[in-house]
Amino acid sequence: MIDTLVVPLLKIAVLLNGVLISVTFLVLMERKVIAWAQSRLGPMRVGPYGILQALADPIKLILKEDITPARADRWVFTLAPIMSLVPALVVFAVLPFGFDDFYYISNINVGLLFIVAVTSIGVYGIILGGWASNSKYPLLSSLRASAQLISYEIAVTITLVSVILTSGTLNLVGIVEAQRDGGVWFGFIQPVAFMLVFIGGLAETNRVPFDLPEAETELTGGFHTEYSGMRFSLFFLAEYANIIVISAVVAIMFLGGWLAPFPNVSVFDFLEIIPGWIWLIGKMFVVLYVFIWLRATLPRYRYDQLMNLGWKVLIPIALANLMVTGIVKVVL
Amino acid sequence: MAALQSGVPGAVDAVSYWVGDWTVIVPADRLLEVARFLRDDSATAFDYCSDVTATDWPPRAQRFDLIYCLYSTLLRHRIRIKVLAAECDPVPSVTELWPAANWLEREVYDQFGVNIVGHPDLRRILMPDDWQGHPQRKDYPLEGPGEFLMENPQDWLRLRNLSDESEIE
Amino acid sequence: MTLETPRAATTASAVNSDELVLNMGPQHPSTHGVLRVVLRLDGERVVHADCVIGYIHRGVEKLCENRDWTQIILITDRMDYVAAASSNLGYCEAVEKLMQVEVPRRARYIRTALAELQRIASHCLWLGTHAMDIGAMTVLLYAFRERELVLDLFEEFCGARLTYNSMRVGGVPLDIPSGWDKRVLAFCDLMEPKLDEYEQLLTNNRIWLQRTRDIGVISGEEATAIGLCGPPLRGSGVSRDLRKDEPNAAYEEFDFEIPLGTKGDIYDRYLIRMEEFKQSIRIIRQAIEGLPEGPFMGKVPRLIKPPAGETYHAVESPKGELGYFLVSDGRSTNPYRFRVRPPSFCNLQALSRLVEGHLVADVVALIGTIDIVLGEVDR
Amino acid sequence: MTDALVFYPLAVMIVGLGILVITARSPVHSVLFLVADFLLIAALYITLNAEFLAVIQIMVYAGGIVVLYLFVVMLVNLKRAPEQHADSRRLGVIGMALALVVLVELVAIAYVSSTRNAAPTVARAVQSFPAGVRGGNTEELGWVLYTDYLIPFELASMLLLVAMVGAIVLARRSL
Repeated sequence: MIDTLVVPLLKIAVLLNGVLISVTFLVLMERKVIAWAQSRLGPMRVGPYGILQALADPIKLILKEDITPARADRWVFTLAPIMSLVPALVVFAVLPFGFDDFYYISNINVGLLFIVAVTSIGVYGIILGGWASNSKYPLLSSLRASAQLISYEIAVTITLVSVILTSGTLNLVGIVEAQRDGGVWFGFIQPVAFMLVFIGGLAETNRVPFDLPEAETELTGGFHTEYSGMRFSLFFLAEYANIIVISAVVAIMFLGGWLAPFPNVSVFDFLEIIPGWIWLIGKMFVVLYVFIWLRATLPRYRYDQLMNLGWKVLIPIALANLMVTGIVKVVL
Repeated sequence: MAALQSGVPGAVDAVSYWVGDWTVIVPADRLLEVARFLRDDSATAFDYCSDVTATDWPPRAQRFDLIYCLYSTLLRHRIRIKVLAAECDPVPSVTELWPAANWLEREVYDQFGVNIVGHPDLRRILMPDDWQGHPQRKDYPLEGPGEFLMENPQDWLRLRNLSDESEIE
Repeated sequence: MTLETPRAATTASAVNSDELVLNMGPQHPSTHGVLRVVLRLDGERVVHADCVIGYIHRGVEKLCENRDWTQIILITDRMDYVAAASSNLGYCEAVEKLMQVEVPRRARYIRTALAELQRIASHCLWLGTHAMDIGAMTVLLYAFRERELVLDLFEEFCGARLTYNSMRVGGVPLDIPSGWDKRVLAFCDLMEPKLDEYEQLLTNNRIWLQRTRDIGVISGEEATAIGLCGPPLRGSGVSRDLRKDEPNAAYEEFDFEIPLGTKGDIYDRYLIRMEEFKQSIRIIRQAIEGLPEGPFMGKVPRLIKPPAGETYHAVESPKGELGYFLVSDGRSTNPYRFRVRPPSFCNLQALSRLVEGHLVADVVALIGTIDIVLGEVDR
Repeated sequence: MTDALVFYPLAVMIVGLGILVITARSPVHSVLFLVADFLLIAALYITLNAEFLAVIQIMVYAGGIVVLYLFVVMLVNLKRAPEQHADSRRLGVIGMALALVVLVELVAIAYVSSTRNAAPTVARAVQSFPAGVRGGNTEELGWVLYTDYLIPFELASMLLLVAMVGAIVLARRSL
């Protein structure tokens, strides 16, 4: 009873809170990093160096008035943010933080596919949010967003298949095991796939340079233009939770997950003193930092250019990569 | 330069030169002819219309001066054409010669109420579409015509001849 | 793109249903104020665009006809409020032309330096917002950082940071503060490496190139006909800069170049403005280093009352040809007619021609490339 | 016993949602019910230890195809009142007839398969791999798909390819 019910529930509680809190601090981190990139200070007022800004923001959002536009479809309007947040959080159920039973909630055999499948449900939140607002800018942006997500999902999924070929399993723990046994991170074996998944991840989380759905300067705010208060913050949470998911997937699949660097060089064995989950979180931080860094640097793609990139560049490369991987696999 | 263009169309009422600016006065019905000549002739080549504006002289019968400031990007010289017009006199639009005149003529129409004919899209530009009067006329008070309050939304609808909200986009 | 056959058009209309009418603005983050563009969209492609302006029409022309000649300088500040000194310059010179007043050389040099500093400030604002519209956020803050320095220089010269009232008919109201010239030169030295910084972020950035190349192309003849002026006209390869063509202030004494574009797309206009930064710095250096001694104010009567007559005088503001058409009746102390030829207004006219066939995202980029200030468009 | 406890509520909800799909007034709501329905069917697959199938169900149907439905429904003008069918009664009769045909077919299949024990390979595949073993039934499914059922699999993919080409030709007649 305790093993099957209480422990998983506790884990879920800890993880959920961890995710939500880290989202608020991720926002703070983003603001700070971008501020430094732009030679300013970022938030400084709340708490020392603005650290408590991470708490002030959610409080502000919760206390704000929650407005439903007069001609919106009430039910769908309320459902949309929930539909976008829930899949983002469900994914954490299968994300492992270590080999041990203790480090994951559930270790299912098709973990990777599960992540792809569940994140694909998140599109609904965006489409419905845009549609239910009954407003033109959100509708345009939700169409953009869903087309973008579906296109890049194809590229990412095909790329993931080539990684699966390398690892021989869909199980996330198994993928890290394969990297341990092979003695090298998949990022080095599959550099093309690494880049593809990274770019696809940027696009799937609507990050610069692919932030078209919420291109503020074009569409005034994107699919959540009409949202405010708590419902808006659900979208917000979902977006940042998705970013964390992508960074975790990239870290697990290509950067060796919770393995210490250089698992095959005995000189670096001392690195394993640091627990694995800290390594994983560290790697996720690096990925997140690159995400933010890009945001401070790059302009935005145009919609047709984005689609061209997805369909005419990324998907062919992903297919070619898959073929090469298959051939290498057969030859060896 | 001024002699040249007066020699060809023979439609110029007067020519003046003051503080370095050339001005020709042309009757309204010959405006297009003169303007086309000025644009196309290689010795004048006024391919750029920098400004179209007007001046209001209320006591005069032909109360408006319409002023067309032209420029040549090839020969780098300027000229002003002036057309005198009374309140209802039709003045041809030069938009077909210089598309640049489109908004400028709209502004003249908006601010002075000059009767410009042949303009492709003659609407008010700076003032709201339902504005009464033409603010740049000298008989228009600086403080405006005075506003009337519309407390009831129905007044607003009636003003625009709309029957109910559904007609508003 | 290929032309659609009628048959395809009918099938498409069955699926596509109607065109979408989208109101961009007057409350929109990238219409730079209260511009409203009514777009008719087919999907994301713009079929037709109509600009609706006048939201901050304040009747500047009418107002000026009821103020005396000196008070108007203040009002010109408030038209193109990011390039107030250029507006001052154009107006003062127009009145001087009307009165046939000789302006001392020192005043003309100071005016030139101010106008060019103003060009740098205005272009900084343009660069930042233009890049921001296309999504490059950091450039905005970098450009504003430098603009701040220009504003500091202006503050030191005339006490104001935005609406300067920095010139008078006949000269400038005050001589330069001591040490100001050195600080201007120091600013020039500082600005040059900063320009490289901007260019590193944008000029060869592939996304930036994709977003700006071949967008909003307009040929030289068409640009002339439609009345474009300033950098957008030069971007189409038409050599027209009033600083060279009809030199005012002290421009004929300085050595500088007019950059020209070849294709007439957003990228060309971007490169031209980036080059104008450098040319402005060059002019400021010459003006400050060669600043002649002498009076800074010409002989002007206390009560300004030009003789009866009319004139049109234009200067090259950062946005383009800023012209003043003034009529004096010779009797009152007010101008009988005060007319501004606002460059933003005339450039904005070309917007609907530029955006047709492009995507919604390009509309934003094109508004940015025209560089409008609604205070000047609406007056 | 526990199987039944999970199965029956799921089955009831699936059927209930199915009814809501066709009775909902707004097409968008219908699509939403359809998504929920697909998710529950995926849950049903999980109770059958077919994790791979469940995930594919979510990915392909809920995440892919229904999104396209939603697109179509959103883009077609919804404000127009639903058109009255000219002869709804005749359509109803045709519908009933079709439903009957399908029902008969299903019953026949169920009868034949229970007597003749068809598809032995799939049954073997499911039985040979107890749930919870690393690799699960994914490997076995792939194995069966690419050996015993290779020709149907290839035929199906050819069909999809043809459909895709056809769709592109229809959409861009001007190519």
